[in-house]
Amino acid sequence: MAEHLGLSDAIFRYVQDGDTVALEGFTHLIPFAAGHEIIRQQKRNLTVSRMTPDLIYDQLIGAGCVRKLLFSWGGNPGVGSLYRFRDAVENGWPAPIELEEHSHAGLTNRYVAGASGMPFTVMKGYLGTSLGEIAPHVRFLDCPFTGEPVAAVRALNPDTGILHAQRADRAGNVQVWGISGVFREVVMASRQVVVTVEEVVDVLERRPGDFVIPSMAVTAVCEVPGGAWPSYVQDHYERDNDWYRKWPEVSRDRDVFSAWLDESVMGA
Amino acid sequence: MAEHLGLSDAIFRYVQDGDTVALEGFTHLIPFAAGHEIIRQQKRNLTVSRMTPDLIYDQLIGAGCVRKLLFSWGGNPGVGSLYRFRDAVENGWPAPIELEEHSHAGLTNRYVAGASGMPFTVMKGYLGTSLGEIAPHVRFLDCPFTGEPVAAVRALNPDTGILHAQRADRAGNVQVWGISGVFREVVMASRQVVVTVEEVVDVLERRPGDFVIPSMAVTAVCEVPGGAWPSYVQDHYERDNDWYRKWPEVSRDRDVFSAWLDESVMGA
Amino acid sequence: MPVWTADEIMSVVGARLLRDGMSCFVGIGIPSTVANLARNTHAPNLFLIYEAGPLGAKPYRLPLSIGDGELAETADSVVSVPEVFNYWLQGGHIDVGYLSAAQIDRFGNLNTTVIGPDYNQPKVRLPGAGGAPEIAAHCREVTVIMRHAKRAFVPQVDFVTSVGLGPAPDTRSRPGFRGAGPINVITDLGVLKPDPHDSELTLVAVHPGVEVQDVWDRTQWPLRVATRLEVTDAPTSEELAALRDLKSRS
Amino acid sequence: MPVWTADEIMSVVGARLLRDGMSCFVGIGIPSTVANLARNTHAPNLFLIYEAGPLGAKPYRLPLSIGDGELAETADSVVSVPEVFNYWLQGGHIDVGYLSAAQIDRFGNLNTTVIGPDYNQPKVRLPGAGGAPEIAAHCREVTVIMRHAKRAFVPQVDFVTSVGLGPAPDTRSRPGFRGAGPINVITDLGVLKPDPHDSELTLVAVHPGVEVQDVWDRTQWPLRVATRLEVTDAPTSEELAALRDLKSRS
Repeated sequence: MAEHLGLSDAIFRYVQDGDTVALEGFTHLIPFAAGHEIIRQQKRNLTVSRMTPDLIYDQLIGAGCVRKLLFSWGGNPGVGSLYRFRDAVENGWPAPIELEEHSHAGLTNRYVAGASGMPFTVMKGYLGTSLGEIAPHVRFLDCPFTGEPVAAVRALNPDTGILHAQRADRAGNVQVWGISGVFREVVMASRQVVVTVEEVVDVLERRPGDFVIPSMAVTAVCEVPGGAWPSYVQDHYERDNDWYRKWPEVSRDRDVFSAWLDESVMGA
Repeated sequence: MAEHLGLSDAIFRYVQDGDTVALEGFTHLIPFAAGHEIIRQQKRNLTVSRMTPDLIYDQLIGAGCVRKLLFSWGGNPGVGSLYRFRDAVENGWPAPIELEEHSHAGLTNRYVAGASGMPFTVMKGYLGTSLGEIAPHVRFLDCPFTGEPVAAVRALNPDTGILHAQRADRAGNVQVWGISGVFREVVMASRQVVVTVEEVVDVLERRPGDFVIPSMAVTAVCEVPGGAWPSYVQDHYERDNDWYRKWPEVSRDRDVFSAWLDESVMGA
Repeated sequence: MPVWTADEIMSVVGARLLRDGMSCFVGIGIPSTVANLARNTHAPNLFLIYEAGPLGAKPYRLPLSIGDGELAETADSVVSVPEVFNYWLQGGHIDVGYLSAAQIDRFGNLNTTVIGPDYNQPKVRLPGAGGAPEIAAHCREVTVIMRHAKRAFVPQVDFVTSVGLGPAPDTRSRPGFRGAGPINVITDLGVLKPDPHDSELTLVAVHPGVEVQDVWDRTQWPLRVATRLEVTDAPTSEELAALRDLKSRS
Repeated sequence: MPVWTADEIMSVVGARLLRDGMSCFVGIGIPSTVANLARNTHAPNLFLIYEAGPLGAKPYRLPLSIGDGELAETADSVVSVPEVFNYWLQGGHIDVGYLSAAQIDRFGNLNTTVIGPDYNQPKVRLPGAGGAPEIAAHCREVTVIMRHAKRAFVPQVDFVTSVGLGPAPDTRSRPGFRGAGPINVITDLGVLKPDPHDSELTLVAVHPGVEVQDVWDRTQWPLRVATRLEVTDAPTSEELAALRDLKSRS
């Protein structure tokens, strides 16, 4: 059963140095506020997983929280590069990071296997690619029925999955609608689940295209209005595309980035 | 893109003698009218797949349409036996049928693998059971990462998936809500998909808990109000529990069953 | 003094094992009665999952079938069958499952498939596995509820539909099942639990008025009896009233 | 006489390849422009799938990001990312996919991962794979759209992110990919297609005003030229108007 907590309490309790954490949300519902709280609490040596690192992991990497990054597409969508990510990979600043790189389908299926309580699952992918040679949690098998080669991808079970949603009720049931990405899979695969929400309500009025995650599968719910900005929350606020377009200006230079971080995250 | 067809045309075109067909619907939305049309058109040597054969396959078996049955729970829920199924298995009447028997999870995952375009998928099951010894499309593998044993179940890709839903629009998009079982998986796994619906409407008003199957994934839509009776259609009609309770009376005896079939299905 | 039927004593004793807030995978028949009795009495926050997809169902009437409309309409959420089996059950989110069977053996293996030695020429063709093998494998614990009939309590089941606790010591660890298996067997005569040393089912309690000899008479193997055999607390009039109220609605 | 930019000629030529009723897996940038241009002109029933989950999206404005709200709001249905990749794409339901890359080689292999010979010490770190490897593997056919820059058209890519058509004849059949792979490469100079005999990319058309030498100058291998080299039809004023209208909204 989910407990209602303040964001700083939830991050303090459920993210420890060295943990594997997944802050997911596919363009929609990216848990920026929770990411900033991780930065403020100066968590270190995290293994962080996200299909699209996006600005949130660019910030975590630049702030020195990350030891290892699992990802499948590391750009600023429609804009260009993630400069803090590139600076860490290309120049080891502020510290070298280890990469575990997948295709979207591959990382998705690592979550699917984790959610399914299986040690692995199978897919048609990685075969013939250079990714198949470098990805550490991919092996190749032959189908026991047809002999066809398939890729086995290892289950990923984060210590803590961190997500943002539209609403929760007092009992901790969580309601989501719109693009949901791997929301369900991260909830089911993670040992602990922290969900920030736009609002806590008495009754979750169901609506088209929504789903509800029962409280039973959630560890902590934190009411954080605006917690996904500058990404968006359907029926609450739009994606701040201007801020995404402006991010290169903030992040390209180490000093400019560090000043922004001090002022806008650490000082917030 | 789905074509709107009459039920008899759809069954005539998309079910051939010897085909593998899946008429699914988990208690809810069982496509009885389509099953009766298969009986009227005297299709033969079908391989039929359903998690719960229910009355619909009891009828198809008793009518002599079935050569092989894939299933995972063959009872009359809350009532008792399926007598036509038992008579075929125990006494070969009206003809012997071959069984391929699974657990719910196993047959579900055969559909999941089929929907995923994979030759198989993996699960924790069958291990240690007698089912694992008799099921022909189950093999055991060791996880390439941990060495744990897992079961591989082979993909099932029916020639035709047949389903019932609440609504479709003129373009053939199909809307479903309530208990959906393996609806999506059968749609995605089948070479051809026939959906009977309660009503065809101009616009699918979305509603809580629903999903829409795009027309692109459907072959034929048939407007058949009441087409799931005596099972139920949420927000249209209730399950006819009295008829389920009465079914043993109709089906226990071969002659009584045959008379019922002639009058209520063949003569309808 | 209250009197009760076989189904009533099984339901009441079964319901007492459920603690509030547990997640419970519910089959039709007595399991559904047991879970809803507990929910209507001491465990109002019991989280019921039916295999058809309803999560957090709160039926007012007992359903006839596993997919009845009321289950979906009262649920917190309705998910697909693959999600139920792969994510919720295999994923390890369920505390307790209830099972019944046509045969149970001395190690809690269950048969719901065929009676007779030859699968292809069965004496009786039963409904089959359904969700039982995965409930037996993946729930943190399993309670078996069935009438104590002599033809049902056999030394070794004809067909292992759902895996119990033995005879081999690695019966559950070899396939990597995460659940503890059938740690309670409730019948209309008493309660059996596995011996901690070798997992053989042992009679640990009889219901009021039942003698050990009655249990032996209806068990095909020499059933062990616990040194300190308990007597089940009789169903209270509150328990029976709640149960009969629930049944009368259905 | 109309004039056009590099992106405009690529978008127009790309859109012409789409037939009404096709299902199209759409990435951000030019692929999204191409698909929506076709939808706004000759292919109103084009079925667009974005990797974030929208099925049948009908955006009025071009999205900046793959998961923009308008995609979900205008879609027939929004599904999870596992469903997109496992059921829709790997399941074989998509007719055509559009890809771009930082490098392409003579057999249509694509690199969007790293520039330089050492993965661990890259000269340039690119965004990575995203949905590209599965689009390349599973769509019935793939169209690559990218600017014809010399640094991009290389004999052999530094890193195979997405599998093309060779050099080995079993490059696609050995892994069992069901799609035909990159059968069209559209650049701002012309159109390349694989040679039917050995799958090497061959220049089959140049855009109006482009000479073969211009293409050779920007290709790092000795590019084959088809015996009957075509000249692309110039973008019509209707095509350019539709394209500019679409861009002006976004």
